[in-house]
Amino acid sequence: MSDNKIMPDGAILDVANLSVEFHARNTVTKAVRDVSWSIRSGETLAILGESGSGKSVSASAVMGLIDSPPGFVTGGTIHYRSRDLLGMAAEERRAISGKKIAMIFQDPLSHLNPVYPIGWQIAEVMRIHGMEAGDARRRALDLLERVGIPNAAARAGSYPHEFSGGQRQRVMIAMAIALKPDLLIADEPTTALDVTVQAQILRLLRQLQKEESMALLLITHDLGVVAEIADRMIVMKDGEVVETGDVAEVYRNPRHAYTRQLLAAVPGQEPFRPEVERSEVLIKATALKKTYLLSSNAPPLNAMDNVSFELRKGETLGIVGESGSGKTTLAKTLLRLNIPDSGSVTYRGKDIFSLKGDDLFDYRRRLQVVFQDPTASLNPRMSIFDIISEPWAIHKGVKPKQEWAAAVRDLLTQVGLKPEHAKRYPHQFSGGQRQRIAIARALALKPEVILCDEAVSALDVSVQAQVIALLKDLQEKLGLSYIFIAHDLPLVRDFADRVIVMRKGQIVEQGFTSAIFTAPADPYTRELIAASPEPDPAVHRSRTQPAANMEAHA
Amino acid sequence: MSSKSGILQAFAITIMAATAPAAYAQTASIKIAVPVEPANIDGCNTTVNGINLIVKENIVETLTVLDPNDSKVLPRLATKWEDTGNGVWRVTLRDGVTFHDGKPLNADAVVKAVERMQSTGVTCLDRTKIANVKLTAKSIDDKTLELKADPAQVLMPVFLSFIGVVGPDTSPTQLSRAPVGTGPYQFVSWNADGVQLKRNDGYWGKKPEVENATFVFRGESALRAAMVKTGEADIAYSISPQDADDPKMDKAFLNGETTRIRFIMQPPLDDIRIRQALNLGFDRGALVGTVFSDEVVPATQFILPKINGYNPDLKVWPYDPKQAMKLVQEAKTAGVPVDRPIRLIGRTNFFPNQGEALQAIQQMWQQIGLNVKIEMMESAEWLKLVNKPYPAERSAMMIQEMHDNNNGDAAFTMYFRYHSKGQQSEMNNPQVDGLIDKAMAETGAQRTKDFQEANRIIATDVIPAVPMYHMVSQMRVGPRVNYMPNALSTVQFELSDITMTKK
Amino acid sequence: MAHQILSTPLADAPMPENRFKIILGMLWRDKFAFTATIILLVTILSAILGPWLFGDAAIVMNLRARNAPPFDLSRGFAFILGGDSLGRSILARIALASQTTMLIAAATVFCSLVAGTVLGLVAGYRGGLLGEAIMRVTDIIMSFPSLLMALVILYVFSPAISNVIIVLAITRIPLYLRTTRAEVMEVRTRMFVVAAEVTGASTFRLVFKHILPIIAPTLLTIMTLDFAFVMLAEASLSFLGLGVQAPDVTWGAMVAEGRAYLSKAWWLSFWPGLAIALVTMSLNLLSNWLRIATDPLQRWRLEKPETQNV
Amino acid sequence: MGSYLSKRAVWSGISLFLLVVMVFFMARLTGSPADLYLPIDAPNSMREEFARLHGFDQPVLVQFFTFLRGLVMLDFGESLRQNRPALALVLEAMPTTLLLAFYSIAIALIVAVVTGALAAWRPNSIFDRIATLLSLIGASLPNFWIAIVGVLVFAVGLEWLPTSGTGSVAQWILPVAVLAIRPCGLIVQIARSSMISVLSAAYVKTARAKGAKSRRIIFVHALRNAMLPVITVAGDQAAGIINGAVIVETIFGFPGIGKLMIDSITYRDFAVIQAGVMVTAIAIFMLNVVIDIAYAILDPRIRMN
Repeated sequence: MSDNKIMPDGAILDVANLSVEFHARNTVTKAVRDVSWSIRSGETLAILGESGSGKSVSASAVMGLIDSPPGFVTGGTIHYRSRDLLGMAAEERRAISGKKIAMIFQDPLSHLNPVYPIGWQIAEVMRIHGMEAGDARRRALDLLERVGIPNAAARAGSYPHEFSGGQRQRVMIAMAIALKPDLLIADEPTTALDVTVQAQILRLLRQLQKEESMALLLITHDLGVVAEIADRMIVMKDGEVVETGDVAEVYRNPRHAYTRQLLAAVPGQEPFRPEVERSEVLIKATALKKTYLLSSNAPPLNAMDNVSFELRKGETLGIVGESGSGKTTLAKTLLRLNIPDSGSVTYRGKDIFSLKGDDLFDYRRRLQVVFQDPTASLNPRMSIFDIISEPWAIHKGVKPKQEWAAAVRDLLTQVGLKPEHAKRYPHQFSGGQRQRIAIARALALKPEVILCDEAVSALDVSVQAQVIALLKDLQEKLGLSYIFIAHDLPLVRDFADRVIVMRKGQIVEQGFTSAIFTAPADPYTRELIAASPEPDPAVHRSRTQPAANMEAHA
Repeated sequence: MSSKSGILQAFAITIMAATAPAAYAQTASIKIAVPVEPANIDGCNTTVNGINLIVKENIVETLTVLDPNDSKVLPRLATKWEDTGNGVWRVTLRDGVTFHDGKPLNADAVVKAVERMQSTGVTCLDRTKIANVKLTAKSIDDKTLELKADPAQVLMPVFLSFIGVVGPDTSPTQLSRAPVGTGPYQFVSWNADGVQLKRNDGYWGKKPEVENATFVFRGESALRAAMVKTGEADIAYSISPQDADDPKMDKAFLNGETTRIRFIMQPPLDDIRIRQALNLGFDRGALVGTVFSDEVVPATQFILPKINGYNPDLKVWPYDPKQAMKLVQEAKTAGVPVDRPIRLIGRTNFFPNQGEALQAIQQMWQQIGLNVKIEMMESAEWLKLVNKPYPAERSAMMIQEMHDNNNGDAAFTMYFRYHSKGQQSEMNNPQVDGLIDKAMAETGAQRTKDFQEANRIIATDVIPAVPMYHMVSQMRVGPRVNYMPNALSTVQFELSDITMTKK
Repeated sequence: MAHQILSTPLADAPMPENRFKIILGMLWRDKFAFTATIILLVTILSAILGPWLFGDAAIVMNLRARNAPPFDLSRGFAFILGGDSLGRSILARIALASQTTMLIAAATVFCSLVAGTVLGLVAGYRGGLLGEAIMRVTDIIMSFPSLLMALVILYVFSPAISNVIIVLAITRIPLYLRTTRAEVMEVRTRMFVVAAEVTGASTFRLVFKHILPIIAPTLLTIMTLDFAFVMLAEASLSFLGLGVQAPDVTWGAMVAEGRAYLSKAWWLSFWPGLAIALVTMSLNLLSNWLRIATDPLQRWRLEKPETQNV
Repeated sequence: MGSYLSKRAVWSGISLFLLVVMVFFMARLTGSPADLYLPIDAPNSMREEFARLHGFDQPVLVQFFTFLRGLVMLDFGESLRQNRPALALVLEAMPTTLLLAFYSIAIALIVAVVTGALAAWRPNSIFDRIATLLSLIGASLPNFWIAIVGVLVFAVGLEWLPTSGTGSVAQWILPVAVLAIRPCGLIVQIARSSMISVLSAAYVKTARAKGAKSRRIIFVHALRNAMLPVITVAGDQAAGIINGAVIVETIFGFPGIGKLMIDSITYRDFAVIQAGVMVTAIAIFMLNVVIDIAYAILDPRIRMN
């Protein structure tokens, strides 16, 4: 009987020859193919892979979260402490979920129920598994304190939207460890978080794991995260395991070509761009200031405070900062979606806020934008042709209608897509491809400046590298200037000529990239650089100390 | 016992109480379902539909009443009346009558009631019946008074049946919702459960059987019928023919209403051949027992046979579509614009199955070659068409009308409808005018003869309308009570006439 | 593009020459929508051909066939559903009434949809004082007794079907207006709208090209449910004499007339009631289908399976 | 909250005023009450006298200012038909209607939300199909039809319930059921589609990962999130009932606002129409405030704004 399966040495969970398929009416996607791995008590195992590699599907299979239909486990077994998880009754499975095996997710905001207080949500997991309400409530407070939510008693009654991203993930963790599970599955737990917060969360996970001697299964696309926390790692690609082994070993000595490719694509490894003084000023921002009044009894929020900079023709200006640093407000201001309280922005000497009629139309044409989320920024009901040709429909006279088809084909080729893709709709593309489409749309009007607002943040590393390469290529060919807004420092390091570091609405430092990264003047810049995960485990271990310090005053 | 089960029990008891019609079986209490809740139940509105059923002769009595069968004037609160000349009538009141509030009925009380009815401080609708007459009441002694009509009225005894004697303390400026009278029943309450009356044990006359009566108001005929069927009510008024499916309970009676379709004499209706054709082309028999109850009677004139002045010699128009078509053809040849559309105006919620009747009639008329279009109107709009002053320009129209004359004399119909000065008259016939004027001042056989002659001229020479039917009402009477509706049951519903079935 | 999994099918297949065929195929694959379409087609056909098919059967009265029971073929096929209170064929009258019914319902829904959507777009997109004012006007419409409105319109204009449409349309505006406004306020903050805005798209373009298509499915669903409501509301207007006038007839009016005979001849109001319910359901099912068929993300559900290796 | 309410009150006040003014003038376009109030054979002299007595002989603007003067004192004048203060009549009728609306919407909500939620749990299952079918039928049946069939079946046929009246609990069952059917059908539809989208939300996955049972996931986690559109529709339907459950009130003999209004409109009892519109509008405005508060209670994110 499978229930008496002999587990591999010390393993608490064993996945053997697992295959999972998703059935749509037209297609069958083999998301996971013949995958085997196991995890021992107290161990941290990382599953590394990019979108579509099947890394999350195997975790969902362990938790029994695959919706069936359309998903089907078509082969293999999953054993938890010699009990077959796939074969057991739903009731039995539920007794394990949340109690013995718990899970935390990416994007804690959407994974926490928005309408219940977090204290209630933490207590719920204990109540489901039979704990008395009062006990559960008291323990929830303990847990909140444990995961580092200050003033837990008061905050337990607050709702998820009232917390910051990092705090929400702490709440998720509190929920997951409430019943001291044997195994904690963390699915991209830090992906949407700021670097400094990411460092804290990872530290917390490591610490809890040690104290509770849980096994931690970490699912991520980020090599830096793996290096920072994992003991062993599995690399997945297209539903299959391509590499497995000790983390340090894999980094030092990748066997599979894909692993090597991944390692090579990690940003932050290229030489700095040369320091070139460019003279032609395109955009000049002077003393921008913007405050928001959130409510009558809270102090006003300084979204931009005395922000001044210049963008010169042909350069890439990196703007770096964490959430709340004001970089989004700045982007909106440049796009004229926001009017600043004071200060000015000029484009080729003309004040953009007093532009009217044709001049404004012209500015709209010269400055194009690529947003962070390519899914959201493409109208789901328009075909790629309609999306890319829309700027011409708006700016009539730029291109006669009969040339549109050819021009769309050219642009698609230019951004590395196929001309026949024009007929498709956005959902039929991968994230990277969608971002290419967004870039093609931005290029349609032959702009001078493209504002990239976190344009590659949501993409896989290898795709990031490709998109950056594309942007660089276009810059060379077309003489474009970029304003490159990002929270990911290594990316900026590779791509930007000059960098602006922002914090709480203010510019704390700006200068050439090499100068900022090699000799940061401001302590905040230093913290940022230090918190950024380092994909080399060796380098990482040497840096552990400063990251720990940061948490104290974060 | 926990409070929860207590509530449940209370709930169960309420349901049982509500579902058990036997709850009031022990006392002689009855419930009457009528279609419309009245606006008030004032004793000076005894001629108004809906109010009369509750008030008239139950709570508030009139000085005289009419015999339902032959419209003869009978004494009620007045025992004697005589014409003393010059329009003055001397009325003697019944002895030993007291109002529900204990006040005695005397001449002063009647004078007060007459004055209240005539005052402009409160709109008493009974005044409509004697609208152009000024009544002055003067008390002679405790039980005698003089009523002076200006101009003099030969129908004064009938007028006395319009005068509801309300209690002397009744407000002179407010219509009453809690009337005080001398009748066999006194008002108890009026609320969401309807209007409740109880037997007046100090009544001067015969003690009625029914002790308590409740009037409830339900707009839907099917529902009223169902209420009697389930025992929730004992009598239901105005059951439409299709709901009157139980011969044991349902009783049809001529209700005094007569229907007709009035002509607006514009081309082509100004041509008598067309008017004849419309009468000949209407198969009156077809609607009897189908759209209408089989008790309705095809009419020859606008008043019922029991009314003084009814001409019994007139014949119902035969159904002769061939002749009708011939007449239309003749008119057409003579240049009458017979193709011109003629509007057939109906009024919504007039009487049951009216819409169907009009559609059937319209089709009959289409078949004789006339272009008739139905238009249903809301009452206010309809009223604008039927009353003078008429709009300056009128197209050819036929207007559905219904009229009740329950007052025994043709005068209440003739002047208003047929005299050239009548408010709803389309006629301008000097001969008819003369006969009406003459008859109005006459009494006895001559009066009858003149009215009959006027009706003959109207029906045969002028043809101002298509007479339809003398209508019937259907009443459903439950097994607990005995009640036989009479010709006045829709205007004067005496609870005293009801007896309880003996077990 | 070294590695990417497109789990959705590629629409690279050559564009089939016949669009109609594709749509038909997509309909065929949703059996409910297919049935619904047939019912609606029959309704439309009967609206067009009914008078011709049944001749005078809908108008000619035959008091002997008064309330003739259904499923009795002795009077001919036209009386399969029975006869009404004037002995006319109910089947023929339903066919005749489908014309007026559809006209009133479609025109009402269309007018209130257009007016409500436009005002809702303004209120949601412009906001501010104008938006607030528009919302307060809807409050007024919602609290205004519709019967009084019907009377006023009847008195101001002469009686006509258009009056019925005006009255009903005005009372239905707030529904579309409120929905549109709420949706617009959400959709206008979406990234692709912002993207078009910063490219210089005019307000007109933003609204009609980007915002409206996104909220259209919601409006479509409301529309289909409202269709039924309008048919019923028209019935209560007829009941008060403010609706359509004979010889015009609607299903609602037929139900209203037939209600007097419910205890004796249920079929008088049952069949037209069934017609209303069937059309409502069909529209609802079809709108569900349409919602899927017009959504590029969902459309595959209705497309021809290429590989069926399940 | 306070500023929200006061802003709301100001706007509502303006709307109310406009509404009453509109009703005032529009009602006067629909003919004279004298014609309708007096019997058909009333002579013109009596009609004129009636108009004089009630001030209808005055120019409309004069009537309007008289009306405004009264309005300030909350005096809507007297009902022509009943000779009683119009406002008192309306306030007497209002509770019945409000109770009818409350019971029927509450019942519709409970039944429909549970049905809709269960239907959404397994879309296209047999249960879902049947629920959808029934709800669509419910949404497309005329009130008066259901009412009469209900009486014929439950009162006459089965003798389970009384036909009509207002006195006892049993007498409320049929009218409330009749009024609840259409909202119920609509809410099933709305609740179902709202639940389907909520059930695919990420936090539902979290709940499953916690080991929660299906029932808990549906009724604790998903339902509250799916309630906003449901509340909107329920509110709309409640407003509809407050604004005129005419047919049900007339058939079952409920002395509510719908019946009062239709009678007043038929008889052009202007004072009652005006008072009725004012009071129902206030009730509807207050209902909207209640809905907004319900939003805020259901969804803490809305409380911020």
